[in-house]
Amino acid sequence: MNYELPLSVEEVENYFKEKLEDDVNDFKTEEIKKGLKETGIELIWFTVKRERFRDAVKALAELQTPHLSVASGSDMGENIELIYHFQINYGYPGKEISINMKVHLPKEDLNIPSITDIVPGALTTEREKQEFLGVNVTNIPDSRRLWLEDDFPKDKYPWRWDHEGMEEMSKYVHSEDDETFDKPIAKYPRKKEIEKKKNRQDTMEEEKKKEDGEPDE
Amino acid sequence: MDLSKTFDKALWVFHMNSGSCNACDIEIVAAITPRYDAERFGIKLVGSPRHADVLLFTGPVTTKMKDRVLRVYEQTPNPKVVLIIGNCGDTTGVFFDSYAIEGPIDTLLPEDAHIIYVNGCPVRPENIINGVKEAWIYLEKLRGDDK
Amino acid sequence: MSREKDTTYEVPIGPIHPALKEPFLIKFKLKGEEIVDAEPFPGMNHRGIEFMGMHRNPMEVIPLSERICGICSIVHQHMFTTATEHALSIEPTNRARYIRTIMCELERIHSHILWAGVAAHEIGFDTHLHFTWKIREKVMDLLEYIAGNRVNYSMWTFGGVRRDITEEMYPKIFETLEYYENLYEKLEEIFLEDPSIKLRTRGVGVLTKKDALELCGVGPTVRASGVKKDVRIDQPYAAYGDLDLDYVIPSRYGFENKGDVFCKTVVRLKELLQSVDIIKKCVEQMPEGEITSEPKKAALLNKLGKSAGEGIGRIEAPRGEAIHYVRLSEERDDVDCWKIRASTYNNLSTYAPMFMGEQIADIPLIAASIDPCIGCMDRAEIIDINRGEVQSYTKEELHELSVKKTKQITKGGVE
Amino acid sequence: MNFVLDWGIKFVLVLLISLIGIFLGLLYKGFDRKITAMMQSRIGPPLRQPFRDVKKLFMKETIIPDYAVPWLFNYAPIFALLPSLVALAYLPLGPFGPLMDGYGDLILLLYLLAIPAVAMAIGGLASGSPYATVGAQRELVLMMSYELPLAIAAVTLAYNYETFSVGVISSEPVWSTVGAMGFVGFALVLATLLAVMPGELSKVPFDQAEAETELAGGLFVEYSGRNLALFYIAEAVKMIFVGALLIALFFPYQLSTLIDPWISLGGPTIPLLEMGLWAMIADVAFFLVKLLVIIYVGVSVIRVAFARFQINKASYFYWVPMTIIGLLGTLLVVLERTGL
Amino acid sequence: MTWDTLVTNSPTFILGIPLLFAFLTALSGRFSKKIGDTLFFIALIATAFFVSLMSYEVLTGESWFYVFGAEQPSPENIRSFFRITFAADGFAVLATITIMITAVAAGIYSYGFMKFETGLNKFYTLFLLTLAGVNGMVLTGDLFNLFVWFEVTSVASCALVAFKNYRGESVEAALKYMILSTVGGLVILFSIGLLYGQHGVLNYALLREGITGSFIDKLALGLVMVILAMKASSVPMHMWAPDAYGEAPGSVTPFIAITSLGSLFVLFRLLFSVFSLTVVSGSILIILGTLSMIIGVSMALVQSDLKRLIAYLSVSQVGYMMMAVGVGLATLNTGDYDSFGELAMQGGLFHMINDGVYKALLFLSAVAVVHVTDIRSLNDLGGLAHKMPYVTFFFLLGALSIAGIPPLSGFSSKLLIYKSVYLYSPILAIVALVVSIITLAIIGKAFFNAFLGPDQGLVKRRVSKTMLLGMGILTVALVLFTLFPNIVVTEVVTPAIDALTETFEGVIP
Amino acid sequence: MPTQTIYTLIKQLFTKKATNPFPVKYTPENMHDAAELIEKDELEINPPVDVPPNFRGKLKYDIESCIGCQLCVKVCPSQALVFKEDNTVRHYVNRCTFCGQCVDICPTDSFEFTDEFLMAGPEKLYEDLVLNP
Ligand code: SF4
Ligand code: SF4
Ligand code: SF4
Ligand code: SF4
Ligand code: SF4
Ligand code: SF4
Ligand code: SF4
Ligand code: SF4
Repeated sequence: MNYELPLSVEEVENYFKEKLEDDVNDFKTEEIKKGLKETGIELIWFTVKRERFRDAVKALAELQTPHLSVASGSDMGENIELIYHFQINYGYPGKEISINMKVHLPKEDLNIPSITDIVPGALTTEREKQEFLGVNVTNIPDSRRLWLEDDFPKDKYPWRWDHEGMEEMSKYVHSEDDETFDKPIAKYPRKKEIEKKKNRQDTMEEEKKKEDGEPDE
Repeated sequence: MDLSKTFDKALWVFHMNSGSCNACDIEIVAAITPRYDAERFGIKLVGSPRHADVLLFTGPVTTKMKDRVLRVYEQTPNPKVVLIIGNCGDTTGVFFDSYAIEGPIDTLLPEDAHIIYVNGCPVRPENIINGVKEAWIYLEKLRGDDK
Repeated sequence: MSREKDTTYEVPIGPIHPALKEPFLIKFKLKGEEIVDAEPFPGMNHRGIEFMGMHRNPMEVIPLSERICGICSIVHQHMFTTATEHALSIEPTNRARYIRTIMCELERIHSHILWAGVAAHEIGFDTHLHFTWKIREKVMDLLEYIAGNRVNYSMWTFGGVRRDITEEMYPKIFETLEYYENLYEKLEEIFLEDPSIKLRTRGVGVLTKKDALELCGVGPTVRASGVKKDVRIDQPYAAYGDLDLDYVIPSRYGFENKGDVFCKTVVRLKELLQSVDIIKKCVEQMPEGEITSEPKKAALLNKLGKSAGEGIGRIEAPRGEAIHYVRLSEERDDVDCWKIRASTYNNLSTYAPMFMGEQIADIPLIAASIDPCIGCMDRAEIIDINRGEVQSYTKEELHELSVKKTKQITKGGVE
Repeated sequence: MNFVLDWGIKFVLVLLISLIGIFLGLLYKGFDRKITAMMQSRIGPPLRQPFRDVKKLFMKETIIPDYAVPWLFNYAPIFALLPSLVALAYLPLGPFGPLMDGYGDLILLLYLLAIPAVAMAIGGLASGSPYATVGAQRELVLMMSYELPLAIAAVTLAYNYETFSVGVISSEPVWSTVGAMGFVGFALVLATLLAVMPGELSKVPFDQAEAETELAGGLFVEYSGRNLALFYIAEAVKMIFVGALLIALFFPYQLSTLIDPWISLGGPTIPLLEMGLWAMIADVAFFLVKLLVIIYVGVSVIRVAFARFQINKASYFYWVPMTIIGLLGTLLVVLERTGL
Repeated sequence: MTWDTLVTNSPTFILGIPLLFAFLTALSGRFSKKIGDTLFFIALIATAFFVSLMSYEVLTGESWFYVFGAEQPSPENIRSFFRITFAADGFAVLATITIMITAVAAGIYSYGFMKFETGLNKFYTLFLLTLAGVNGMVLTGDLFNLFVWFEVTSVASCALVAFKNYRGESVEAALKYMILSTVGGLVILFSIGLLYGQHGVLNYALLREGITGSFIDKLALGLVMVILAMKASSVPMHMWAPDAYGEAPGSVTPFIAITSLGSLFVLFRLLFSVFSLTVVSGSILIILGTLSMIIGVSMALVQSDLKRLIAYLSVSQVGYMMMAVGVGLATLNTGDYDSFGELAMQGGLFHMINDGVYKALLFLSAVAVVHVTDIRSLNDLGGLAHKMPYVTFFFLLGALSIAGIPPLSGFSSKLLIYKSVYLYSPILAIVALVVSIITLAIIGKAFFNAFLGPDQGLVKRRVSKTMLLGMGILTVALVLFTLFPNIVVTEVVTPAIDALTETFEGVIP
Repeated sequence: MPTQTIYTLIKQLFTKKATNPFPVKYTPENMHDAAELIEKDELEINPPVDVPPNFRGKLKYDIESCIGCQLCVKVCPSQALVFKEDNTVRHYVNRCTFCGQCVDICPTDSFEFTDEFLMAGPEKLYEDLVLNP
């Protein structure tokens, strides 16, 4: 089939099914209508097998320079789900489609190939996934820490739910309150401008009320 | 510390964001622009802590900024006053339970630091000027000028 | 003189630097006055907001999300609420959509004016900083009038907004819009015609269209290079679908799509005008009705704790596309997964091609040209797409590079 | 003995002039800040703000950074200030002729103008900060740049009067020594000098060396307290110096002589100075007004109406357009003098 | 031997003592190092003594001619006499003083500097030979004699350049220098031949009478001028200088500079005393001088080697002198001479003596830097001020002086130049002013690179006391010139000018 | 030449300034004296720029009407509200984000915004900053 921009949701779905056959599944398309004119926006979600993930991105890159918004990731219990949020059809008013590719990584084997060679802008988000989820991005050109400081514990990942220890690491600055609460110190001599201002406003309001009181009609 | 009267009337200010949400920071900039014009009190934003008399700290101090906050404090010549702008600098405010927060700022600074807290989230530019005014009063008290 | 020195030396700009209002570190390698290499280390500001959000309930997250960044605090609120609405299939009312649009555009006005002022300040033109910020106060007043505070508006809630824009507010809105329409000419005169500004902005910090596309840049930064990307048009949210908008790119106004700072200025100024139009239209078309579809807060709180789903909020912030991904689960009251992606996150990688070969004097201006907001950023890499490889340095290499002339930086320098 | 007495008196007078110079410098700096603020639609600081700033800076701790070379770091501010103060003694100030005359004058003044820049550069370099280093390099580059048009202007004037003595040059306004062509020539020379003025004083658009947004204060990043105050004063005095120099070279008019045909300002004659009291007061006031105008035109307005140039463009500005204008002026003057 | 005899014969001693001791130190190598050192210092001090003796006599009394060989020439036998004439006049005094200050400083400095080198006695010999040669060049009043001294200087200084002959670059530089010098000597010999053939005399005074400005005269003059200008490292024949300066053993670098200065002295003497206005106009000198100034300074702009940088700066300083003296020459015998020509001459010659001092100071402190760190490139240096405060101070003083910062001596002489040449042509003054400022910037930058910044631990050894003393002597001289420029100008420079413009008038020595 | 700019600037020199001279135009000699004078109403101060009618300033807490339902505590993003054993809440002004979620959710409208926003002082916790301590 010949795919020409702008694609429709069905075309996108077909395109991926054609290219990757059984390795993509769980297609879910959404259309959300917004505003008075009920203009719809379209999203498409699907899962791709990790082994074919790069092929999927490559396939996407054949259509249009892919715009990778971000990759989000979450701990789903037994596996970790990465969602790559791509956009396609940008530049065509109202036609843009969000393509959300999900990849599931089992907790025992958290490897995912890097796509920085296809989408140079993906590096930031890949590095981020490494440090926050403990995912290992293979062939990543730069695997340094991105956000966390260098001496952040190596085995702690803030976005994982199966980890002990993040709770201790995060300070609970406000928590000591009820028991250890000291009386606040004596009132610091404040100046009068606030009251003054209040008075001024009150008088203004009164005036206004007076004005309002006189019915217009 | 030698705090003559002139000191409060020529305050040079160094602004440092240690992880705030920028709202207070833009309000600080707003305070020097025409509507509020802090320069009429001799307040001047300077580019180096070495020139500063007043440090405006905002933000709950992220882990990565902690050392720099302290360094800036040390680099500033005495006498100096710290103005903590915004609730997130004062108590860490809305960012109270993160692994990446070291604050609040006043717990990091030495005991004898002169700190004025300016509350608000964000603080209005007038409140920043008000904070400077409080700093004056504070300094006058320190000197014993308040009778 | 200095140009003849053939060794390069390193100057770190930031994280505390007058040109950057937020903590943000870029290390520059210089040859004389010329930049031969730049590596940004953003993210001094990492507060772990996503982590905090994942430990609070959605209602608590709304004010938190607005404090990701206070420059245009509506953006993250908007995205978080729309993402959650998407996840739970809550429909905001149409009136709320219009109010949201108005607020977004008001914020765009304030943000672009702010940017213009900062850019002028970076090139040492404080007069225009004062001028632009003076006129910015007008929209700040209006925002305060509508939302009750100058920054951090707290307007959003699930299913709508929390404050209405009523008839009696219209005069003030129209007055403000008129004020900007009248001043627009003057702004254009200052920023597009003043010779000394032109001298500083023309041909500086060029981003080619190819680079812009490959590096996934967003917002005015890439529109100045002629890339047509604008979520408001591509994938309309709020009430944007009802307004016929067109991409603001320089070639539409008879300029070349060069991608330099000048073009970025053009784009931002023209967007300012576009925003004024949008607000006018919105106010005129605003439908009657409730401002929120979920007026009962306590019930809503209950509902949020019990439902599950995932959703995306994606909007065009003043600095470009930004996106939130939210997942809620039934077991936990708190947000299950929250991913924030602000505009600067993507735009930072466009620094590399923009900085190469420019002068120190242009650093602040170019840095400001993407209108960086560092709140959610930590570090980015310089990607040299000409060579197709990522220029990254190990710590050792970096250290070695800075042994000589930069010993002072590690300790004595004012950072 | 006479010699000693003579020099003693001169020394006291130089001291006096220095004090007056510092006072005026700070006052005019206050004026500059105030008027700048007003042009930006702000209220601005009170006129006395610079005095407060200086007083405060003197009170502050003076930090010497670890990487600095202490003696150079500490002496640089003094050497930035002294030349400007000394230079004032070589300039006619209002009704008073130059205190010291006949020591090379204009050339000496040019050098005295250059020394503060060098002292600042050395001080900046001695502080060991990378920002200061870049700043100092820029200062040197800038100095090399504006010195060319400056030299052209000075030599043209000297050529016209056949002397470098400022005393002689200021005794007769240039405009009346030449015909139409020379007049135009000198107008061009004046234009170059006005363009050099902000460069000399490191004001926008030529404040690259201390560009706050680029270099966090550049040369002065590491300076604090007393040293910074000295630099601050030096800058202020330099402003007076450059202003007074321009007045001496191009507008040495005295109010009393200007209005003499109509009103004669007599008043009791002051011994030693041999001039009428009222005339002197009028002339001093007139001088201050001229200074005000020069600073307003040459510093304040330019400062608010321009953006900072990039350093290479600033160099270009001085080396090419300004040099050409200056040389054109010289050419016209030479043509007129040689009678062609 | 009475005092008078000593005085009258002082030129002989000035030349003879170094020659004799050169021989002695060479011999002393067989015995002990101590003896060599002692002899060397005796020679230096004795020579200095006689220089001061001669200077005192000339400046307070009369100049005289010291003649070897036939006592009283008469117009008839003049052509056949074998005579060597030395002119002990104001100009010679100026030149020898300049040379001696540097020589003494460099000698003392070398003692500390070369302590650990082998074959020090050879070094002493060469040093003394060069000293004798240069002094001979400036004292002589006879062309052939000039050639002899020229050759002595060349050979000795070539050997000095190659002294550290275990270094390849030294030998290469020495070779270049050697070739140039030899060719130079031959060319001088050739032009001497030309002149002798024409006029049958070589004595300056007699030559001057004979010279008519024929083509041959002009050719001879041109050739001599070219060679001397080359030795003086004027543009466009300045290429050799940076190499030689860069490669010579540290302590003699200023001495090589002094041979250049010596050549310049000789050049001026020849131009004024022999050829005078009959053949040459000052404009050539002015043009060469201006070019030297500009090219020297712009080449210095791109140097990263400290010594080469100073070498190029010295090229541009030579330009000042040539320009100023050129203006003097150009206006000689016209009304302008009185109005500004003489002033220009004063400036030019005063600048020479100043230049001799501050250049030596700069070279010596630069050498000290290289000696201490083993680093020559400015890019690698830094932070020396922390460990070497004295050297920093000396360098700064020299630097400010070369840049002509008031009130240092460099300013006084440059001031005289500015104040005069603008009347000749305003452009010259502008160029001079601007070059001066650029010099300031360059030297300021060099100063920063080498001395300022954080301490980088580059200092490997200490600067010995004698080295400091050597620099100290120069500093004292510099300070004296700074404090009493008027005295120097009236007492030393003016007689020199008088000697240049008036001597040999009607006298046949 | 940026003549237009210069013209505007010179015009602004003479037009009314945009500055709101809060609290006084220039620094007074002694703040304390000035403050006292203000208190005695002998010195006029310039009020801040007017706040809009429903400005979100410092909160006002009506302890009487509170029923202790804790809904506000649940929605407070910064834990500025702490539930006390006596069935009331303590409010820390210096933690508050002034988001107003508590105002919205409170079934009895015990919380209310005031338009006070001038809060600064040298102590971290003084009475003004804690409601119902
Ligand atoms: S106090 Fe509030 S508004 Fe201010 S920086 Fe902190 S979070 Fe932002
Ligand atoms: S676009 Fe930038 S400034 Fe605006 S809210 Fe987002 S992060 Fe903040
Ligand atoms: S108890 Fe249930 S019904 Fe009542 S307000 Fe709360 S959520 Fe709503
Ligand atoms: S990028 Fe900056 S401005 Fe934008 S949301 Fe993040 S912090 Fe705020
Ligand atoms: S970078 Fe992301 S995780 Fe870090 S504070 Fe910002 S939003 Fe939160
Ligand atoms: S509204 Fe009534 S039922 Fe609901 S929490 Fe409050 S007191 Fe309880
Ligand atoms: S306004 Fe917001 S932050 Fe403040 S107490 Fe209420 S809910 Fe908490
Ligand atoms: S929601 Fe209202 S009634 Fe309930 S605890 Fe809070 S303040 Fe009291």
